[in-house]
Amino acid sequence: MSAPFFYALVGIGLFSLGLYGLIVHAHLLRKILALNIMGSGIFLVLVALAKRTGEAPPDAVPHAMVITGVVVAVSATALALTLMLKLTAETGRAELPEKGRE
Amino acid sequence: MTLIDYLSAALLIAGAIFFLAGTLGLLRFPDVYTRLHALTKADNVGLGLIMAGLSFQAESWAVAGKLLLIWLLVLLAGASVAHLVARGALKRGIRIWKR
Amino acid sequence: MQTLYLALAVFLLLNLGAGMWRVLRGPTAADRMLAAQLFGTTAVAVLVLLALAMENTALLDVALLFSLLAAVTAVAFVRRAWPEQEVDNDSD
Amino acid sequence: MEALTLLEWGFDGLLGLGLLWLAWRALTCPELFKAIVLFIAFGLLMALAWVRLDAPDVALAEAAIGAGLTGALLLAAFAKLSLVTGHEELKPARSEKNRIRFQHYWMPATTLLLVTAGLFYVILSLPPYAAGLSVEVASNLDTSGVSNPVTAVLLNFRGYDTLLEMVVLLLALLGVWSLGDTTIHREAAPGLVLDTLARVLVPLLILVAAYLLWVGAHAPGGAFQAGAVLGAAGVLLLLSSWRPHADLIAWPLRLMLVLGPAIFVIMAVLLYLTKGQLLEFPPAQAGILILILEAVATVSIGITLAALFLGGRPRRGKGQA
Repeated sequence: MSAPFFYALVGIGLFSLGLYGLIVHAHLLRKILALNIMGSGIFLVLVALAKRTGEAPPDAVPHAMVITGVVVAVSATALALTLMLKLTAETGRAELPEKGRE
Repeated sequence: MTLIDYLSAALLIAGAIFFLAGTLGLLRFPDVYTRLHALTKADNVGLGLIMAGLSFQAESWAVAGKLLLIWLLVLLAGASVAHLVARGALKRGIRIWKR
Repeated sequence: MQTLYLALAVFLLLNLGAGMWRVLRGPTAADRMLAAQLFGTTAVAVLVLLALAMENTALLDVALLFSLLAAVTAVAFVRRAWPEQEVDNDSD
Repeated sequence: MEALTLLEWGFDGLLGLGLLWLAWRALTCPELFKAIVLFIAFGLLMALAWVRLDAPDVALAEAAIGAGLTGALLLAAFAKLSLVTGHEELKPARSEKNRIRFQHYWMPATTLLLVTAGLFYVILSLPPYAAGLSVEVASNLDTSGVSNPVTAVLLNFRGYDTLLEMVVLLLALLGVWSLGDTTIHREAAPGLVLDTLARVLVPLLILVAAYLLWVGAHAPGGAFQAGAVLGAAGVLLLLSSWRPHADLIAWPLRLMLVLGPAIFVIMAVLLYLTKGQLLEFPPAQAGILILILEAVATVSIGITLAALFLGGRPRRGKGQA
């Protein structure tokens, strides 16, 4: 196994950890962190697999995609945080309302 | 290895030792105020030594200048943050450690 | 020299791992934040070592950004997440 | 094995495991504040990973956003949350509630383990060598007007991506603004130290943003990185109790926000009318056109990111947040 594949596997691990956190946590701030970790995992897979070019410089297209992705992720995080604060101000809890669970 | 190489290797290793000292301080010191030393003293000296060691290997003056600039900026950030944190901690009544 | 650079980078990374203990232990929020601040300094050192080890001076710009922005998160902590209790002068 | 490769493996291994460990702790530790600090440290390590993967452009973006924006955003949101919920967030989550929910954990955990195993299999069955689009990028680089392949892809070959991305940023800000005005919160005076720090750092940050914009044509850097640095400068100013003058908020702010996407759209339409293709730059003028686009985009991105940090529509007149 070479370094790109190692990092790609780490990326998959991060993605799964993030998805798990997204599912099991009720607190919205924790869900936002989990989403960001998922995103980082995906970025890591993309950039790691772009390095499979041998001695040549890595593929620039995934790099460009990840740069846009990083900026989109931070703006989405800001929007999500504002939504969370709004919800908390309305309901007093930073959790989504649950139905059908005792 | 030339003489310059030995010199910068010595500086780099000394820098790493300072980083180790900083981490030890962060782990072992008893309160926030003493732990600030790790942030403002040990690690900044460590970084300075590493920068000095690397400057000898730099291919151009521009690179050496950038290394110096980075070090100065870290010093500025470290000093400011240490001051802000220490003042904030005092205001919030975090106790100073006494033996 | 490259071997030395990388060896030191690995050593600093281990250092960083040890410092993580302080983030986990606290006890105060300031302790955790200070530890994170210290990681910034260590990351700068690792980056400059990597820049010379990988012979890519563009990496110095990454270290430059880290050093410029090292204070921002800590300032956000001191100013926002660590609210001052008594003072009130909304300067508008 | 050679000492150098062994050390490289040691570094990569430590970094990878460190990333996984930090993510794990950030998602499982009971205290929210600790989770945020761990996530900030995670961002630092991500930048190191990009460096190791030969992606200095991504590393620059991650460094600027991770160190300058994400941490500040999360900490500010955490503070506002503690105000509403009465500092409950500082305490560890109630263990009783956790116990009740524990029975719900194993299902997602097993499913995800299976998904992870499947993804591992997929990754490991990929061919070890794949050039992707790097050959096409390299062969068309001469006509792109820049010599940094990442900038060529972002601004020329896939310029529409960047155009849509600017629109996404603007939409996110519109979303934040539509949720209400900025809340007034009392803030202590910045004090001499913070004031001096901001006065030294903000001009330097603007200078470095301009530098990144300029070198982006031939070396790692570009509009996104420069915009993120500008955004971080804005965050630092906002944290030092600086607020834009009321006259600036009315329309100059809004003009600056839409200028980036607007110039992009205008250029796309003009090029479509003259060349028959959206954002197909004539090779001779591509360099200067890209620089203009990038300069405007940088300012718009920076101001949008700083406005996002404000977390609400800025009020006009007195008593702005």
